[in-house]
Amino acid sequence: MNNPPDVSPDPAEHEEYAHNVAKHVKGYLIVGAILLAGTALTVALSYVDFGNSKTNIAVAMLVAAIKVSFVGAIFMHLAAEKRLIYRVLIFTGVFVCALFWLTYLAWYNPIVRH
Amino acid sequence: MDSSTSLETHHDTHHRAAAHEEHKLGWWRTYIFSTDHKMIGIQYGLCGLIFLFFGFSLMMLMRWQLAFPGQALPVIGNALGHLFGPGSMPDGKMTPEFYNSLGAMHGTIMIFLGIVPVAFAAFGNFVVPLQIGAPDMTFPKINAASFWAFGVGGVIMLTSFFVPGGAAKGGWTSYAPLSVVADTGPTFHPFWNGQTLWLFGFVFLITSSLLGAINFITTIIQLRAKGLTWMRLPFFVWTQFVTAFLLVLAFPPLEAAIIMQIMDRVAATSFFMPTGMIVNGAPLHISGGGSPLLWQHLFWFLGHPEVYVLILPAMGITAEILANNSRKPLWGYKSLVFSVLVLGFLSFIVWAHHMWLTGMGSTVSAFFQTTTLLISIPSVIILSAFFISLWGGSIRFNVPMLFATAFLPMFGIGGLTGIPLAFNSADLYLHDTYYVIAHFHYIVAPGTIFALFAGIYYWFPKATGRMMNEFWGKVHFWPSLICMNVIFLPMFLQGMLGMHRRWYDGGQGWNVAGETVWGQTGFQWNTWISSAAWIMGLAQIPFIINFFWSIRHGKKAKENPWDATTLEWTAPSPPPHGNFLSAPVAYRGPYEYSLPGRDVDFTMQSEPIQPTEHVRRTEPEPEPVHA
Amino acid sequence: MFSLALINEFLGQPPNASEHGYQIDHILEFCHWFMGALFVGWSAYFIYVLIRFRKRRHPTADYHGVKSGISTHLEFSVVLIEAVLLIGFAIPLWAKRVNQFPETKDAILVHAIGQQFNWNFHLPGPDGQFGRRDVHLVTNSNPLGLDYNDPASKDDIVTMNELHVPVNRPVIIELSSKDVIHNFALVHMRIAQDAIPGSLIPMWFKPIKTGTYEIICGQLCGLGHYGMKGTLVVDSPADYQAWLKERAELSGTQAAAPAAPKTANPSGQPEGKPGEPAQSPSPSGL
Amino acid sequence: MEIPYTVNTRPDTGLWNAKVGIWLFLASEVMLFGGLFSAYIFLRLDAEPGMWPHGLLNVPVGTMNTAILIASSVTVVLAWASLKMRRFWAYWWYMLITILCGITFLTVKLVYEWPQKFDHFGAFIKQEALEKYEPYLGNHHLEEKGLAPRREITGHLHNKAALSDPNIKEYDIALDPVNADPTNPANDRPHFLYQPSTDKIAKIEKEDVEYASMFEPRHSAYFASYFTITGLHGLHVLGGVIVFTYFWLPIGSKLYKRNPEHLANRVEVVGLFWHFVDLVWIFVFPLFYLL
Ligand code: HEA
Ligand code: HEA
Ligand code: CUA
Ligand SMILES: [Cu+2]
Repeated sequence: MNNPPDVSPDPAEHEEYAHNVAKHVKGYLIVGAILLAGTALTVALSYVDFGNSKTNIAVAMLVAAIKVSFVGAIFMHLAAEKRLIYRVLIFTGVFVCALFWLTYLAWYNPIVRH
Repeated sequence: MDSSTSLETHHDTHHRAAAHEEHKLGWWRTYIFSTDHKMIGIQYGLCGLIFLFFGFSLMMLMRWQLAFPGQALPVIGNALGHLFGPGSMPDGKMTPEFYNSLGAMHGTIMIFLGIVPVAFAAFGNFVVPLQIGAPDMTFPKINAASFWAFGVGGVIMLTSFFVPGGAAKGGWTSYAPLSVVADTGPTFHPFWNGQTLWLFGFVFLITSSLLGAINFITTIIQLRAKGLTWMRLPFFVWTQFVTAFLLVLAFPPLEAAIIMQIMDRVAATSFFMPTGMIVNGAPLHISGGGSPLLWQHLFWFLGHPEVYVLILPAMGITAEILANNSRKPLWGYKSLVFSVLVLGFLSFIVWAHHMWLTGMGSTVSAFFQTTTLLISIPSVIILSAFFISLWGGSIRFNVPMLFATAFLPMFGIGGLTGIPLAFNSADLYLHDTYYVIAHFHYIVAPGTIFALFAGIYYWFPKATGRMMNEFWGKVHFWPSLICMNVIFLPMFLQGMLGMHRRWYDGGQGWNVAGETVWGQTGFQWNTWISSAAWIMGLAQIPFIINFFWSIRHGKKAKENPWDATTLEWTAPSPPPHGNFLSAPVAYRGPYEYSLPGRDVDFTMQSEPIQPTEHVRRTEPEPEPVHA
Repeated sequence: MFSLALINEFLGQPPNASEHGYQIDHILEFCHWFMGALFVGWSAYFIYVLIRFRKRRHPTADYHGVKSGISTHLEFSVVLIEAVLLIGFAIPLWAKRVNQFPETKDAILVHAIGQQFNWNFHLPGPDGQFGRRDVHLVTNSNPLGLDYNDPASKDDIVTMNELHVPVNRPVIIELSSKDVIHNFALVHMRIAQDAIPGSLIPMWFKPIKTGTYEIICGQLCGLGHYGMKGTLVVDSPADYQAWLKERAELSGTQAAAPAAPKTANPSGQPEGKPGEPAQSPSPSGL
Repeated sequence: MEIPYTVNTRPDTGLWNAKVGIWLFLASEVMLFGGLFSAYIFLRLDAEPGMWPHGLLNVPVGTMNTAILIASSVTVVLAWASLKMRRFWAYWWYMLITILCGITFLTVKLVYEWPQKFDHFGAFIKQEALEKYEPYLGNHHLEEKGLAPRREITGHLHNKAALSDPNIKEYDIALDPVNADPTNPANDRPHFLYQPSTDKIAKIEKEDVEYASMFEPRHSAYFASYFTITGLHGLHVLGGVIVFTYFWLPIGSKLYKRNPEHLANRVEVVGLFWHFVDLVWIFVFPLFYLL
């Protein structure tokens, strides 16, 4: 490739568009930094003794959940997405939870003889 | 509708020209590697029907063994023994391994290579874009990829019959640990064995379904014609929409389970194997620590929604044909739509009703019993609405209608017998007996298969431009109806006697099968059932001949041979690439039959509302367009 | 309840032989009557409609169709009946099955261990103690891996495919499996549970009729699944004592060997031997 | 008629086709990984004490890989933003970095992390022999502190032949620091840095071993899950890299010339997929490396 491909964006409309996106770039960098910090935090917290391993897991999952919500909200634009996509994701979320929760229940309610 | 929903894009002129070029596609691109939804639908349909017939043939073989256990199969027995290799049918006598292979593959093929491809992929591909007035699926290439993934999966499944040891033997449910220890050992190849191939085949089938389903949903959301609001969608489109969601969300957990089972078989992990197993008299050299029930949970998390995948499209087809041939609107359209949505939602949280006897305590089983009974309510509503729709109609009994009407009571019997299964204390008695076999076959065989036949007869003219023969259609219908019932009704009796499924000897060695009911012993009923199954095989011949003959020689069909109302009937028969000559617009609901004050008894969706028209109160409000 | 029972008998259900069995049968009967009513009602309607509204009889369709709310009532009654069956019968019944096991001292306690394709039974013997079992001790003559060095195992009774229990006493069976999943189904006792490797699932029933019954393996477990049959003998108390005595003598003399299987079932040669000739398609009866 | 809304949005949904498609695909991916994670969790909760290995993974390397993936997530979103602003070369560079990050991630995994495990050995001691190996296990010490017991002895296997040769009756293991000095409180919790095996050799009789294997998938439910989930995740990374490369090659610039918005849309779609892969890793990392 020699020269950058020549493009002529639609004048007025695109100006505004590009401007909008440019505004976000800084945000993306900040989120990247937060995520890195979060990673460091996870590692650090895993060496803190919270009493038992269940609590440790819960804490680590909490940090992970926060990180994930940043990725989702900012990188994947879920902070401002169309309604349709929210609906799809809400259903998915419900069913994943059902999978986890009900399997868990079934697992821990076996027939036992007293 | 405001003008912004217009289909026009600024590229339009350019693309028109491109579309023209595409007409000159070569034979391969048109018929084999096509990306046109109609051709893909037809490909799916043909392959699916062939698999359906193949799955049925496996069962006809098994029915010999069940009726005459241990006797050599006459005429073709020896040849089959050679075809399927040693260990299958030496001297024409079926071995238990081969019986188990046939059973597992019958279930797998019927469901995943027969019904799903025909009911969902074929009809969905062919009909849905036409019914919503779209030029094609949103992602034509992915659509083709979906078909080819299906093809690869099918070929792998078929190949597995011919590897040493034969095809998978663990039932279509492939319960671990049986499925993990099956087909292993010195006489089996570590990779080329039935069970491992079954797993790999499945990965492709799942991929195929996922790609297809994503495409369907996107198409229905994005490509509906102008004016075709959600509440104006034909019911068939709704059922496909919900079905696609079931596939997208329920298949992946099974895929996860399949991957784990592959690991268990190929990499010697023990996801599904507990510690301390003794197989063949020797402790297994595995790390253990896994759980057999994990497989069942993940399997049925798909397995139950899957059965609604088998029935919803059938309900959709039936709805179209009932409305068309009773010449009146479907009764309770809104409640139908609502019921389908509820059905889809609930189907995700009932799966453990297949696992009542796995040691489930009282809390969890109470939960799953409740949800299972709840899910029967929308089914009741749908079926009732169909029945009520007939009242006041002017019913034409053409072949599609015959099959569609037969669907109703057949599904009814199958559904009703699901009710005792839903109570774990009653299922305690019925679990894994022929009662269960009868329950679900009534739904999928005389139920779904009849709906598929109805759909084939109904949309055949759209796909080919020719009608299928009515007379031979009736010759197909009546014997099929009778045989189906002679096959499956006695199975309820066998189940009540206590005869269990997957019995290679048909119950011959069991006392419970020696008891008499309705004048025959449980075992003797097998002869009736098997004979009916073979006669039904014969009854399919008129259909097969009719089908292929009519493609070339059937009576020429007009655009709208059934005087139907939905958008697919405004396109030419067969529709060209791009489907419609001009973008269709919908002005009204899908089933405006016998609208008062008209001189014809059908009013197409694309017909604008006349100023003089007395607008029906029940006509659903058009949905507001939200940005 | 006698009249209700007819429908199950009509459909071929064999007579019940356990104390709780009639409750299982009742719920099945209710279901069948309920289904029958719906079926007959709708069928009558259906046939009527197909005849009454066929094109020749009724050339123009009525755009509006049914206006009454009858279907709502119908659906509501379906919900109601299902709710009654569920809350009134099914849930309490299951709770009784799995939460209220009889006291061990009143009951016969048996371990049933499935294997391809036999049922092994382990009874504690007079001392009421189960001997230790260990997978590493499993041999052909010691299919359960019973540790004969354990004092508790000295008087234990191990049988294959044959289980004796006395009539009118609760029997608790704890199920497990050596290899794959089996299902311990007693059709006449109206009871069944899975036998799953790695877990121990208890079930119980109280036989009220003496006799000989089949034990069915209800879960596909390999090529011999169809022949995995056991025999349940419900003895009178005297016969049971006699049987116990006979067994006790046997286990005294052959300390290290279990009682020989009485039935000639295909002895477990499971998956992995495809070349092996098939067993006789009908395993000999009792 | 041609397929509408491939580039511009449908007014009532506000979306173009591929955006709907990718989100549905991601929904299915959520269910896929959901299935795997639920399996992982239940196997773990069900595991008997001492059967779930701890602290065997290399935390710094894992942390580094996590950082690499996060960085690539940032660059891909910047690449997309550059396209939106019609700055092709910026896009090109960001994309290149993304691809390199992906490749680095995979390389670390395949060349370093996995082989390092295959080289490690562990033997689970039978319940009745635990006492005999107390010097390597330190269970009395653990019990005192109320910690979960150990049942496994790990390290570098000196006589590899022992794995297959039934005539060799024992395993010679160069012990890991944990087993070399089991009562040292520093060994109570997982190590942060990878520590090579000591030169202290233990002889373990096969008689006393319940189950032994290299750190392969078959070693335990833990490694089975680890290899399955990271393997599947790796395949996703590979897929992402391939598609990115496709758009980065001249094909991308051609499309850019023809219809820049279309390229931006495509990059957005693959970017969404990439973020999802990143998101899965955010859970994988603590679950497998740290806890
Ligand atoms: C398309 C397939 C399909 C459908 C729709 C259903 C529908 C239902 N199924 Fe079925 N089922 C299967 C396919 C299906 N099933 C399969 C394949 C298996 C076995 C899998 C295996 O183990 O291999 C199975 C097994 C199965 C079991 C497990 C049994 C066991 O293994 O022991 C249970 C238990 O609850 C159950 C319940 C139900 C219920 C409550 C419904 C309800 O949704 C039904 C609701 C419908 C109605 C209530 C009908 C209403 C009718 C009327 C109101 C009018 C009637 C009128 C006339 C007859 C004229 N099914
Ligand atoms: C969709 C699913 C489906 C369908 C349609 C069928 C259809 C049939 N099934 Fe099957 N069956 C299963 C799914 C299905 N089955 C499953 C899941 C099992 C359990 C497996 C297991 O235990 O694991 C099972 C098990 C099963 C058993 C029990 C075996 C055992 O437990 O040992 C029996 C016994 O009779 C049986 C019989 C039949 C019969 C006679 C039909 C007939 O109704 C078939 C009728 C078929 C046709 C009429 C096809 C016609 C097709 C054409 C005419 C195509 C023409 C072609 C062109 C035009 C190109 N089935
Ligand atoms: Cu054991 Cu079937
Ligand atoms: Cu179900």
